Amino acid sequence: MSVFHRFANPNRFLKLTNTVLPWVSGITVVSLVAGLYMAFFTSPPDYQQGESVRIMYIHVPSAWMAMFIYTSIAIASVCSLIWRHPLADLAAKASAPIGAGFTFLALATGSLWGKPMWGAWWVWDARLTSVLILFFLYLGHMALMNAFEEQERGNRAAAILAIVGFVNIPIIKFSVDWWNTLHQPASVMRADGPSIDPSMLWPLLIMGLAFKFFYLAVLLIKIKSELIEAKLRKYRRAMVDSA
Amino acid sequence: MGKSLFSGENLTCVRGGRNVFIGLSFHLTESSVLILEGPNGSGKSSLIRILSGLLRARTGTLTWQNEDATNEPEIFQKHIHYIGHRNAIKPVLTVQENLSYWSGLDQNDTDLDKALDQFNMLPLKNTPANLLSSGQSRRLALSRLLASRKKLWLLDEPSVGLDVASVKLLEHVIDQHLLTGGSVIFATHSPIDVKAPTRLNLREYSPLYNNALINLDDEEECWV
Amino acid sequence: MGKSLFSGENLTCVRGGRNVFIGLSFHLTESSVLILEGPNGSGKSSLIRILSGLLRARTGTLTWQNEDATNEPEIFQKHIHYIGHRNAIKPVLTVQENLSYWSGLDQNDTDLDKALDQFNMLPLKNTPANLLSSGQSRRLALSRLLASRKKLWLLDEPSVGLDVASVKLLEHVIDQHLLTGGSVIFATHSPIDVKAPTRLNLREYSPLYNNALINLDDEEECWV
Amino acid sequence: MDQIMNFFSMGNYGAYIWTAYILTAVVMLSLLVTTLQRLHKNQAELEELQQLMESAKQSNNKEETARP
Amino acid sequence: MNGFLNIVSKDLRLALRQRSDLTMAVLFFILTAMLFPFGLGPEPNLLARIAPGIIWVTALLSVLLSLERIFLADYEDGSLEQLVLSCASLEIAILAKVLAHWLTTGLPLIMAAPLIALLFNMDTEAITILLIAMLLGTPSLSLIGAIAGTLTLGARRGGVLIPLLVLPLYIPTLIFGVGAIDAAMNSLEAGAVIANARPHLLLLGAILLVSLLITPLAGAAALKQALE
Amino acid sequence: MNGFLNIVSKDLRLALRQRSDLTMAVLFFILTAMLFPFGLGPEPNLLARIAPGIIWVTALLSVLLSLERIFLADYEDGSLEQLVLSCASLEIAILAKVLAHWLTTGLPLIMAAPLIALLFNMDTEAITILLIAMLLGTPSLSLIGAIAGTLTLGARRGGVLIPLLVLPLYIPTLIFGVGAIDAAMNSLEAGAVIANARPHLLLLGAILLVSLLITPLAGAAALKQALE
Ligand code: HEM
Ligand SMILES: Nc1ncnc2c1ncn2[C@@H]1O[C@H](COP(=O)(O)OP(=O)(O)OP(=O)(O)O)[C@@H](O)[C@H]1O
Ligand SMILES: Nc1ncnc2c1ncn2[C@@H]1O[C@H](COP(=O)(O)OP(=O)(O)OP(=O)(O)O)[C@@H](O)[C@H]1O
Ligand SMILES: [Mg+2]
Ligand SMILES: [Mg+2]
Repeated sequence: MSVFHRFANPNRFLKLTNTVLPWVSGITVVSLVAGLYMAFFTSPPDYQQGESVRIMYIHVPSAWMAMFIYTSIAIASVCSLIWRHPLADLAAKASAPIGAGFTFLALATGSLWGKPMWGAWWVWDARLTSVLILFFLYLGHMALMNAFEEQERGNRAAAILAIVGFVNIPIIKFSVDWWNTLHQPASVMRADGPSIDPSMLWPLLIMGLAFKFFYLAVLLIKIKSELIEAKLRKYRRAMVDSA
Repeated sequence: MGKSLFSGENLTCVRGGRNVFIGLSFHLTESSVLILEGPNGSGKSSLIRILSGLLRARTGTLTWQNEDATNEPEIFQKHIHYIGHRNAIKPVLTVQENLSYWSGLDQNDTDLDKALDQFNMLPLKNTPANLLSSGQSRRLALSRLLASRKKLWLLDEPSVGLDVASVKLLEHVIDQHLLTGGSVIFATHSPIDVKAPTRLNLREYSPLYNNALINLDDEEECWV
Repeated sequence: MGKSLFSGENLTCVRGGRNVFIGLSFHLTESSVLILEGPNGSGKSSLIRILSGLLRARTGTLTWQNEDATNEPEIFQKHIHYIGHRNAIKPVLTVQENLSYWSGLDQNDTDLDKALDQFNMLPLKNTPANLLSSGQSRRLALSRLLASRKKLWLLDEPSVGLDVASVKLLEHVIDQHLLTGGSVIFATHSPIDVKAPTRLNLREYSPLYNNALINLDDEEECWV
Repeated sequence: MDQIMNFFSMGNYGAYIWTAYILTAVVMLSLLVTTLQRLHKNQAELEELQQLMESAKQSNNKEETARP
Repeated sequence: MNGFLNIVSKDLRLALRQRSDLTMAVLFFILTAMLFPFGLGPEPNLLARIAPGIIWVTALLSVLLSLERIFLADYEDGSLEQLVLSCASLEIAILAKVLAHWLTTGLPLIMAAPLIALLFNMDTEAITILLIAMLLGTPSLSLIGAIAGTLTLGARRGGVLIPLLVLPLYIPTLIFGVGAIDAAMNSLEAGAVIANARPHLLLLGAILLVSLLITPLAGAAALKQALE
Repeated sequence: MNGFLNIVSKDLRLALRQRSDLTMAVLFFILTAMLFPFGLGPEPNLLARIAPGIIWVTALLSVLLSLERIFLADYEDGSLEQLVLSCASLEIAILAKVLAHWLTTGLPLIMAAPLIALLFNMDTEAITILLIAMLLGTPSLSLIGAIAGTLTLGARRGGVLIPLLVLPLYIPTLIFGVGAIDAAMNSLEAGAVIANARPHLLLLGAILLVSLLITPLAGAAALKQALE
């Protein structure tokens, strides 16, 4: 609660953003370059999948982000509904398009990987299906948020939807365990530690880090932009009122 | 003055990102009437919705019978009856069915007939509601007040569409309610004649009409 | 008295299988006002709908500028502007768009601004219509009168929800319309102050209030 | 030269791999670029509006001082 | 409890008065299901093979189209405000409205389903399982749909949003609903029919329980904010 | 002619303004089409076999749901009276409104169809024929639907009646639309694809011509009596 209210003031939040943003951007760029270099030059081809395994270094981080961002939105939504803190609404609103983008990437890169591996662009198995549902949930969330004349109502409605839709996340995560599917079971995020060779694990983790910081950077910029827009709206209203 | 029933301190209402009113206070004692006045858009309907618990005030406190009810509108919600601009009438049901549904009374309860009679609606008892004229619909909505027996009535422009005789009926019904210990808050633009009303003009609390309030919100933190 | 504009002889209206009014006649000259009065359910709204051509009278004749228009409502329909109980406002459009959509004028036409200004709605020009208070919506509906330039205005309780200042604006607008040769028929329960109105009380034509009429329809063939 | 060709063909998976990477780049870049564009637009508008309000205030003040 | 029955009976009476509310979903269900034989050709085996899918998808769409009805009319004429103010518990009120919706939409669909199933050459055992699955599944459709119905109240074009919000959430019901019947149809011995379908039916029941829990909470929150 | 373009452009502008009008049909189309794989199971061969039928039925339903829009809003807000009074020829006006409807409903459907076809594993030649068939068929859907749209104006619950009136009339379009693609998919030699599909396409064209003739006449008559 108190941590929350430390940033309750938009000006203080803007100041914080301005100091943090260069660092976040820096980490993004460095880890992205390092990750890409390792993905293409130091990691070996897979003994089964050959060179095509290099798609993994973007597919898996994208899929992680798709779920991570949705989870963040759900958490922000809970905060928004309980404490009615505007920062939570702004974060949810700014996150949704980024999450939708990564979900799309997970789907697209998955398809591009599936064609050579499984011989089909798309199969209707549980993992793929639940990710597709996630994509629609993102779209529904964005549409609902913008469907009202009053932004506040849109925020609240979208928050409720985000929380209801959260049931999908465990389904995505555990679909590979609950149903037998074509898709790989988890090999990194497992209870008993990763079962993947370090030469492939490291680039994967570094790319994951890069994607997370990319999200953070874009998120901060978006929130900043929204804050300025709020200020603009207020000024305009004041001008109309006083006229 | 009687016992305090319902009061608000320093209420501020924000709708659609705009301050509707700022720093409004009111006080209602038992068995009394509060009339809300003010030009269009000054926030009468908004205040009534806040008092019904449907809308939350941005700041300020509400007190019901000396109990703080700012964050628990349920405390007073069960003691009020709200009638807004819309009549909540189902066109396919008859007048009687419409009334019995919302009052929770049985169809054959004689109280229903009494309530209808007070607003001179008894002859229309079995008419489907889609055949009612605008004034008749309003009278049907008003007769719910009598069937529901709540302590505080919140009425938003109750006399809209009523002819002169029906306004008289309304005034009589309000006076009766006061005699039995009830209270009433209503907003209106046309005169409704009741005993010893307190009046609250919302003009002075509305930034739309009171320029002194416009700059007040400049310093406030703005998020949305 | 001026030239005859619109008149009706012996009009009878049946709605929902009931006689609403029987044997009603009226006469409207150019540049004049006819005020319809009468208690709830006496048929003011029904008469106005007949005069707008939306509803047909069961019997009787309508004459527009000495031309029989009983069976061809198109004759007068293009000269009238009707505003009923409902404001016919599209909530997704802004105030300005709502006005231009109905009046057929271009968005940027200065006439729109003038019309809005006459009802003091100019500051709300770009507000989405679902954020309007009840009186503001009514004023938006009324400002269509000015944007559409029709000869005869048919208004059903135009002052509902208007504050005192806005009723003044409405009176001014009606007076202006009379000066430019227009005419107005309106129904109302609350006083609206206009120059030299003719009044028609529907009470005496309504079987609901005038017992002498009740037996009249007994003899008639009833089919419905 | 051969090495470069080899690198790009990626053991015959080149088409899939490069499409995937290019698609990722496009999506991430467009997310970034649209956000930045919006930010710059808003910043510019804010500055403009603030200047406008400043000048309005100043002219107001002048009027007030001129009046008495 | 009294309030609950009161709401249910009033909604039922309303639906009976405007008869078309009742017939609309069933009519749409039957007509749409009959399109498929025209679109796919009259091979009996193919039709029987895809019948469960077609019936479920069509039922889903029929429910979808009636969702707007649950709360919108009440919202527009002001009844919803009265409901919120007069009810002891908003959650109970929502459950009552959903029950009324199911009785006027889901139940007629279930009664029409055997007819369609026969047209598609489904055998009796499969039809039994179909009915059980629909009995378990259609209430979830009404429940989940009610959330979307409350969330879109007052939205610029609520009707368009509802399919986008609701269809993704309907997919699990669809999958297990069809799964139960497919399992029944694929079991060779007569005795194994129920055994094979059981896991799917249990999952349908689980979905029903979860939505019974979530809908009142989410719906109440959504209704409150819609009336602000 | 000027009046024609005027009406078309005004309707298009309104649709663009309320963007959801435009997206509604396509969105419904895509979402509904995706339901079938969930309902029918993931066998690629089966999906490819029934894809034409599914795509056509779904397109039909999407058009159906947007039919009420063509005239109802205009009827309720009085613009229809203006239209009738101001137009030289009511028949032309109706054609203009139908064209606007097709541009905002049928055309987006055609653009979305290849995506769905790919998800269903249809091959490229079949997709080409699908597109040609839809180009010929969807205008007929709009035209025939417009008649139902005018006939149900002023009916107490027009929305319910429309499916009942329209679906039977849509069946020929559905049959030949699917027939064209099935013929293309079953032709063994590459060159025979078009030749096989041709009779079906010609019949689709004939339906289009007939409805182009009938709709303005029937629609104008229905409109006049609706406004009485
Ligand atoms: C459109 C198709 C696909 C989708 C939607 C998809 C989705 C996902 C998701 C959501 C994850 C994250 C799982 C987690 O963190 O637990 C994931 C991980 C993974 N995917 Fe895919 N995938 C697709 C296709 C493929 C294909 C074709 C392959 C390879 C043949 C593949 C290989 C992997 C691998 C190796 C992981 C990492 C698993 C782990 O280490 O936890 N995916 N995918
Ligand atoms: N649903 C809403 N959402 C956002 N703003 C609203 C809403 N309803 C009203 N407002 C705004 O709140 C202000 C006050 O409205 P309100 O309805 O309380 O006024 P009122 O005093 O009742 O006016 P009237 O006399 O016209 O009924 C208006 O300026 C209006 O623009
Ligand atoms: N749509 C309708 N169908 C059938 N009967 C109707 C309809 N609308 C009104 N009536 C009946 O016609 C009678 C006259 O109604 P009308 O609305 O004309 O009265 P009014 O004089 O305008 O009353 P108010 O002052 O309440 O507006 C009423 O008794 C009513 O029952
Ligand atoms: Mg009000
Ligand atoms: Mg009236």
